[in-house]
Amino acid sequence: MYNKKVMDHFMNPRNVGEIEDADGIGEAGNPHGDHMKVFLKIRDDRVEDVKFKTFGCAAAIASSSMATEMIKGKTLKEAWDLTNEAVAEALEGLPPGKLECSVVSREAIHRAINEYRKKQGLEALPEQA
Amino acid sequence: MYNKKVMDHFMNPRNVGEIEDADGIGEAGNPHGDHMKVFLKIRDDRVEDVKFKTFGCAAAIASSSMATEMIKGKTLKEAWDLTNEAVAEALEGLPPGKLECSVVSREAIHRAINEYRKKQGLEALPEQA
Amino acid sequence: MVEKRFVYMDHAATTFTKPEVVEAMLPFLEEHFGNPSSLYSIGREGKEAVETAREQLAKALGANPEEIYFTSGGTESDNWAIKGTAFSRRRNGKHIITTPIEHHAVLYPCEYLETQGFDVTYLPVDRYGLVDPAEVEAALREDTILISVMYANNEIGTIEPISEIGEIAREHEIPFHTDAVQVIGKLPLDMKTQDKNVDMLSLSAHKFYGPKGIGALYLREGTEIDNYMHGGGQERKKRAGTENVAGIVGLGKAIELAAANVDNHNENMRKMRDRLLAGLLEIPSCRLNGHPEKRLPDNLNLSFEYIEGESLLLMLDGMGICCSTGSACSSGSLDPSHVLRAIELPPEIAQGTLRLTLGDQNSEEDIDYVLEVLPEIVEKLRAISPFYKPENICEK
Amino acid sequence: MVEKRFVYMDHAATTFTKPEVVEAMLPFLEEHFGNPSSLYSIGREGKEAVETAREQLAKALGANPEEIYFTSGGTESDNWAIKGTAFSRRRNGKHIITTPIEHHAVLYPCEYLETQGFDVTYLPVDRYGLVDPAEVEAALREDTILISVMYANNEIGTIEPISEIGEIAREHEIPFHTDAVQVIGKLPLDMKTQDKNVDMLSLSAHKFYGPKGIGALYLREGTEIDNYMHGGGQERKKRAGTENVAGIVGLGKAIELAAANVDNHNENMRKMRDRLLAGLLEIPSCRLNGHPEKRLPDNLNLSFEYIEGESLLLMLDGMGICCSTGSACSSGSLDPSHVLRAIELPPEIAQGTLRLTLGDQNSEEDIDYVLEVLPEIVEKLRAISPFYKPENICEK
Ligand SMILES: Cc1ncc(COP(=O)(O)O)c(C=O)c1O
Ligand SMILES: Cc1ncc(COP(=O)(O)O)c(C=O)c1O
Repeated sequence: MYNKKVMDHFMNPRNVGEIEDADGIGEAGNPHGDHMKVFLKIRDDRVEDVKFKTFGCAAAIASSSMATEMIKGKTLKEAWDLTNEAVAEALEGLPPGKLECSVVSREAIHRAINEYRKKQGLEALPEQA
Repeated sequence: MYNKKVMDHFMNPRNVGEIEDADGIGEAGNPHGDHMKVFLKIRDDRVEDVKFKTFGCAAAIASSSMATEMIKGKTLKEAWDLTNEAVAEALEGLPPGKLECSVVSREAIHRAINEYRKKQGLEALPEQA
Repeated sequence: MVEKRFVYMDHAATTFTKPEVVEAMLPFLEEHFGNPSSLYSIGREGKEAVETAREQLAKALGANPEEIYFTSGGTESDNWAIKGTAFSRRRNGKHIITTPIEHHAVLYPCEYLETQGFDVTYLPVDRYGLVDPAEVEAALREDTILISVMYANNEIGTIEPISEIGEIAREHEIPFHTDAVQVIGKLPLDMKTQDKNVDMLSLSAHKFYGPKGIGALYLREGTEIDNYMHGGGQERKKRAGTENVAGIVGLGKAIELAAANVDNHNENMRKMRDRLLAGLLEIPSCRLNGHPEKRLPDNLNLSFEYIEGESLLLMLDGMGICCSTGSACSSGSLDPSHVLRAIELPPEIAQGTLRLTLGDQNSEEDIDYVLEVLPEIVEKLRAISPFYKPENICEK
Repeated sequence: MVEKRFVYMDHAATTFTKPEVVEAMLPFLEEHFGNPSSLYSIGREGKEAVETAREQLAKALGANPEEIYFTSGGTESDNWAIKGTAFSRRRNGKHIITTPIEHHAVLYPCEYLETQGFDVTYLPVDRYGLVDPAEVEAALREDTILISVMYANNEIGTIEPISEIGEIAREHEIPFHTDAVQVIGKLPLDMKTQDKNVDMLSLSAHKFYGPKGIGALYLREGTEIDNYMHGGGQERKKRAGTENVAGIVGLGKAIELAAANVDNHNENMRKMRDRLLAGLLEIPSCRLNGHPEKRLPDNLNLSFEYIEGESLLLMLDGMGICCSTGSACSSGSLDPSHVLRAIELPPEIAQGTLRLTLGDQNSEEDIDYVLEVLPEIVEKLRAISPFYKPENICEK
C-alpha cells in the first residue's frame, strides 16, 4: 500500500533523535494517534539542524523524516510554509486516508518555530486551523 | 442417479411392442405424466406373452420392462399381485421420488387382466386405491 | 452405427474451465496465498491480483473498476441485487416488476420478498418468451422500486429488449437490474453506451469458461443498495468475506479471453447451431422453442412430440451426448419448466423438450454426430411410446 | 545480523492451501467440470465429489452428512445463521444475544437486524475476553430467538465456554449458533457429544489449509431457518447456486487432513508458541492479551507499549515476517480493534498490539528468527518514539 519512497523513509528515517540544546522544540499529536516531537537548531534565521521523534504509523514516521529533510538548511519562513501536501508529494504520494498522518509534522514544526520566536521576544505566528 | 440395472432396462427395454390379437389390453397414466399400455396374451390362466408401450421417464420405462418380465409365464393371480415395490426391488432400487413412476405398470396390468376377465364374463377385480 | 464420442452440448449449464484460466489461478492457490486484506507483502500480491481481475472485467463491460463487486456466483449477484435494492428502497415503495421466465435466482428472491410485504408484478411474455417494453411501462406504479428483466433466457435463449426497457426505467428513475449470466462472451456489452440504462448486472464465471463459485455484480456508480454479505471491509465495504482470490483471478482471465473473441466465437457458434437446427428440424413433429432470430447464438431448445425429455436425455448420455431437458419428472408427473409454462407450450409438447447449448468444446464433427444419433433415439423412444402413431406426425 | 528469512505467522488470517488439497481440486477444475445438477454422467461425477466432501466434513464434526451445507465462506455461513434464524423466528420474538468480540461477519448482521426492528444484547466479557455463562442466562428474555457466541476469538485466541452456554440455550429451547471459523483443526469438535447443544456452526476452508471462498454451515436436523441464497435446488433446496465443486472438494480434503492430525498439530503449535511467548515476554513493557490458558494453541496476541502496531508490522514485513496488528490507523487516529476495546485494554497500549498465529508453515527456526528480530525492531521503534523513556519501562 505504501510506495517505495515512503517505505524507505519509514524503514530508514532521517534525522531521528533529540537535540540537547535545541533552540526550539515543538510537539503535536492526536489524543490517541500519531505524535511527533521536533527539535530545531537555528542559526541566522535558518534551520541549521533538526531532529525528531515520532510515534505512529508508517505514514507518520515517513512524513516526519521527509519533512525534517525538507526544512533542513531552509529559512524559518520557508520551514513555516512547508505544507503536508508538499511532504506527501515529495514522498511520491500517500495512500488514501493517510494524508492526515503527515499533518502532525507541520504542526510540530510550527510550534517549534513559535517556541524559538517567543524566546527571541518575537510574537508567535498564527497557526493555521 | 439410476443404478446399472435400471439403466439396462431403460436402454434396452424387454417386451416392447403390441400384440395384435391381445386377450387383454390395459392402459394407465397420469394426465401429464407417465403413461403405459400393456397387451396380454393369456392361455390356461397364465400370461403367455406380454408387450408394452410406455411414455415417460427412465424409471417408468425400466419399470415397465421389469414388470412385464416378472409377469411373463406367471398365473393371472400372481400377475395381479405384483407390487411396484417388488418391481423396484427387482430393479435394485429407484431414486427417491421415482418409486411412483412404477405405479402405472401395476395399474395397466390390473386393467388388462380385468379387461380379459370381462371378456370371459368374470367380474372385474377391485383395483387398489 | 457411428463410433461413440463424447459431445458436451450443455454449455448453458456450465462450461469447462479453460487451461489458460486454470493456469492463471494456480499460483493463487499455491505460493500467493496471502489474505488480500493483509498489509504485508504476500497479502498485497493477492490484492493486486484481485484489482487486475476487476480491471479485466470492467474493461470487458465498458465499466469502471469501481463499479465491479465480486460475489460467489450468479445466484448471489441476483439475490443481492433484488433483495439489497428492495430493502434499501423500502421507504420509496414496495413494488417490483420482473418476468415469469427469470432464473430461480431472481424469481425466488422475489417470492421471498412477497412474504416480506413486497408486491411483485410478473410481466406477460409472448410465445417466444419476449417481454414487450410497453408492458413494462404499463406495469409501473407510483411505488415501483425495481425492475429486473433478464438479458437472455437460459432455457430458450430468447434475448430481451434490454435497452428499450432500460430507457423506460431511466425515464422513471427506477433502478434496473438485468441477469446477464447467459450473455457474457456471447453478446458484447457496454455499460457506457448501449447498456447505459442498466444499473445492476449479474454474471457468473462458470458460464464463460471460468471456475464455479465466483461471479460479480456490476453496480452503476450511485446505485442505492443495502449490503447483502455483512462483515469484513472487503470489496470497498460492500461485500464482506475473504476474497476467493484464485476464483477472482480465474474470472478475470476468462472474461479477458471471452471478450477478445466474442465476434469470432459467435459466428462459429451460430454456424454450427444453424446447421444442427436445420438437420434436427427434419425430424417429424419437432419444433424450435424461443425466438427464431432474437436468440443466443449457441442455444437450441427443441420439443419432440410423443416422447419424454428425461428419457431422451439419458439415452443421449448413453451415446456420449450431454444436454438438458425442459421438464423434470417427479413422482410420476412431468412438470414442464416455469419457462415453458410461461410461453404456454402445451404440457404434452413441453414434456419432450431438449436444450442443446454449444460452446468452445464443439466441432463440426460433433454436429455430424448429434445429427446422426439424435434422430435415431427419437425414433427409438417414439417406437416405445403409446401416444405415437405415425399418422399423427406432422411432416414439414 | 541473522540472515533474512520468510516467516508466515498470520495463519489466523489465512493459510496456504496444502499441496494434497490443490491436487484433489485440480481434476474438478479440469476434466470433471460437469454441473452437479445435471443428470448425465459428467454431472454425476461432480455430484459424487460434493457428497464425498460432505461426508468428510460430517465425519470430522461428528455430524450427519445431511446436516452440512456448503457456502461461500465463513462470512456467508454467519450471515445465513444470524439473518436466516432471525427472519424465520420473527413471530417468536425479536431478541438476539451475542458478544461484542464476535467477528464482523456476526456483528454486522446483528447491527443490520437492529435496523430491521430486532433487539440485540451484547454480553459483557472479562479482561480475557471470556463470556460468563451466567450472563447469558441473565440476558435471556421471553422473546429471545437466537444466541450466537463464537467458539474462539480470532484476535486474542480466547476459547469460550461453548458447552455451558449450549446447555443454557438448550434448556430454554433457544437456537444456538457458534462461529467456529478459528477452531477447525485446532480443537476437536463432536456435534453428537461435546457439542450436542450447538444448533448451527460456521466454518471456512481457508483457515485450515483449504481454498478461499468456500465454507460450510452445520445445521442440526430440525433447526428452523430461512433460506439465505434463494434460487436453484442445490444443497437439498437450502442453499442455491451452482456448487463450487473444486472448492468443496478442497474443503473436504483439507478437513480430512486436519482431523487426522489435530492432536499432533496442537502439540507442535503449543510447544512452539510457548517458547515464542516466553522469549517475547522478556521484552520490557510487553504483555499477553487474551486468556493465558483458555486460548487457541497457535495464537499469540501481544501489546508492546510506546510503539504503534502498523509500524511494527511493516518493519517485521521488511524482515520477512508476516503477522497482524490489533489496530488500524486511519486519518491520523489509531483505532484499537473492537475486541481490544471490549476487553478494555487502554488505547495507548492497544495501539502497539501484534497478533502472531502459528501454523503448518512454521518451524523452530522460525521461532528463533522471530525471537532475534522482533526485540530489535521493538527497540528501534521505541528509540524513535517520543513517549518512550527507559525509566518508564516496567521490568518483569
Ligand atoms: C440466467 C441465470 N441466472 C443465474 C444463474 C445462477 O448462477 P450460479 O449457478 O453461478 O449461481 C444461472 C445459472 O445457473 C443462469 O443461467
Ligand atoms: C472468527 C471468524 N469468523 C468469520 C470469518 C470470516 O470468514 P471468511 O473470510 O472466510 O468469510 C473469519 C475470518 O475471516 C473469522 O476469523
